[in-house]
Amino acid sequence: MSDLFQQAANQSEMPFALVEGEPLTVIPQDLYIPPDALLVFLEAFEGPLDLLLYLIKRQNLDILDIPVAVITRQYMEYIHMMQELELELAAEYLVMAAMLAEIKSRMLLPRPVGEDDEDDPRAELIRRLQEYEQFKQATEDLDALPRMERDIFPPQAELPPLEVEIPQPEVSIRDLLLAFRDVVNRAEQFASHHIELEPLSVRERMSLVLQQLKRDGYTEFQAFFKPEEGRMGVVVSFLAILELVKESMIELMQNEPYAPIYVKPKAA
Amino acid sequence: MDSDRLKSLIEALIGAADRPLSVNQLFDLFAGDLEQPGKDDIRKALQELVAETADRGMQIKQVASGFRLQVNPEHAAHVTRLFQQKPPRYSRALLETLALIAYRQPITRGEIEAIRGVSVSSNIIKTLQEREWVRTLGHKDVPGKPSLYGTTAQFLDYFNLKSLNELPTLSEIKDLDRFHPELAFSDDRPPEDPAPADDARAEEALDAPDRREASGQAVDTAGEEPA
Amino acid sequence: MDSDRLKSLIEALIGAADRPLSVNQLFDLFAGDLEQPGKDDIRKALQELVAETADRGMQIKQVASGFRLQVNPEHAAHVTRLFQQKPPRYSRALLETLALIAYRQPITRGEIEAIRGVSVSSNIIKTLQEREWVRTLGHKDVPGKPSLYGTTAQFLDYFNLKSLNELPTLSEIKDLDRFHPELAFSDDRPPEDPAPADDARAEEALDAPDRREASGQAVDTAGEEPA
Repeated sequence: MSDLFQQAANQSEMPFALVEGEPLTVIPQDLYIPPDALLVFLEAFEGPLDLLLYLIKRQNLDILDIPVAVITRQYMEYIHMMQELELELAAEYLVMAAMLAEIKSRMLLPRPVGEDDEDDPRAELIRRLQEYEQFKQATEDLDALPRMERDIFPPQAELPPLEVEIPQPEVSIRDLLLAFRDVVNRAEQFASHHIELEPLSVRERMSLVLQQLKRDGYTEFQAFFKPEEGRMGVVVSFLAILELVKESMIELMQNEPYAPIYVKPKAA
Repeated sequence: MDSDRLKSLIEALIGAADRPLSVNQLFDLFAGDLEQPGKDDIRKALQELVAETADRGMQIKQVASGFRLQVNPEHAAHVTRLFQQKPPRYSRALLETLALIAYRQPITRGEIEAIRGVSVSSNIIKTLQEREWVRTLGHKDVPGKPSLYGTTAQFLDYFNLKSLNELPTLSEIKDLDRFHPELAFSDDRPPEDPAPADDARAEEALDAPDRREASGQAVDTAGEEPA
Repeated sequence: MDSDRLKSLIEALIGAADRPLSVNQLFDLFAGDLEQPGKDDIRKALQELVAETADRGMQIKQVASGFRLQVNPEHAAHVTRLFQQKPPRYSRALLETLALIAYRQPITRGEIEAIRGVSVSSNIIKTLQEREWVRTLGHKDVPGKPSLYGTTAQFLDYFNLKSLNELPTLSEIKDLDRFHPELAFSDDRPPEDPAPADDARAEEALDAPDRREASGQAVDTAGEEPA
């Protein structure tokens, strides 16, 4: 009886090959398969689920009705083959082997009456196989879509002569101020470079004084003070000139006491 | 501006651009014109161009990020004769990962691995991100805060799609309990044998020839059941 | 092969090729086809394509070495706009240099380098001078007679300032940044800023009154300080 069942099971498998008209469903023991070829074959699987799906499909079986014992036996044969070939076996394959063994043993236990189907020990495996099969199909569909570089190409069109101008960069005052803050913060890290900041009106006036000297050359001291600017303006001008003298940017000249004072750029 | 001239101008702009152009981008390109077309004029012209060029060798096609001029993919076999270089090939692992991200986004790497049953190499995720097909959408609020991945407009552009809706539909997943488990179950087990059977016996029972018939019935029943 | 399909194929080949294709080259590309078109078929198809596409945005055009796809030159003015580049960005080094010249003028390059701790490239100074934001005020009477740099009226105009006095002091910069990290100074942007009116800007606009107050205060404070 046992032989009979075995035979029937074998017949349900798809044959590997036809030899002299006879379907061959079991690899002959003495058949030599070059290890390289087997390697390619085994590496074609994306993982244990992929291998299981292959084993199921090969026998035209429905995922929903997996004969766990058969599949487990075949699965283990592949695992042994991989181990014998000393292939680096991903841990996931062994985890699946353990899962199959567990399902098989649970299938053998008697079940209390009235138990609902969620307790089918195969349920989780079936769910995973179906889900994987679904995405295996989705991958094939995705691969079949027309895609750039393989099916779709951009035009290689000749352009008419174009005159393109590059605009100037835009700067916001915020960027400018933050840059200033950062550079000062950085400089303050070094004790030797403590930066003293004069009021900006004085620095600005220093520039204006230099500008005026650059334009007019030798200039009378009085010319830098404008009464209409008020006391504040006069103070700012005075501070600016003192600072410029201190920094050796200008020179003050007076021929004799009480004579007019002149200002001239120092490096000129 | 008459509609033929607008169509000609739009075709020139799309043909000269090195990226798909959206209606808004096209609209902006006409800014300052004396006869500036409205967005509706542009949309109408685009619709006509897409329809008119559908069978041409160079077609205007709408993809996710706008409209582009492309060589009609039907002619790919002839067109590839022009090129020496083979198109890049992508591994099945990469495509499976991409498919999972496309259909299941937002999805974590762990979730992808759970479905594929194998680990996903960092290289695959990196390649997908470098191609700008996949990006991180955020982080899942579970321990480790894993990245949540999703696809980009460039992914859709690459696969000639306007939106994710245009992806091929997923095959259906059949419900286990609709298949009347008792039937399939009972003959997976040695019938009327409550004693623990040894391995050999169990295998025999599983391979029993009448099992196929039994499950055939089960399927039939399931087919009627939802009614 | 019917003539419409041949025309479509030829258009695809010409559109995909990165060089003009001659009749002979096209003929060779059909080699091995079941319905291989003759050279006369190809010539006729080309003639029709050239005629049909003459007014289109993308036209098939005969040039010395064969036939090519080209953007209709009549549309050059519009196509130019596609390549109108976004303004480039200035480097951090340039902004720091400009800020130091604004706050510490008249200042030499050596002094800028001493504060920044790194050398200042001649390009930066040149760019700032070409932009007419910075000019030479004179030369410092130290060995080497280095140039003294200061800002210009154009600099003030660009940043919408009446005088340097309107620039906030350093402590104000730090404070404003602390209290309004997002908003500080953003409405001091040059008014001619042609940035697109996107959502972010719309939000900024809503926040404008607050911001104006904040920077108004800053200016007032700055105005009082020299006293």
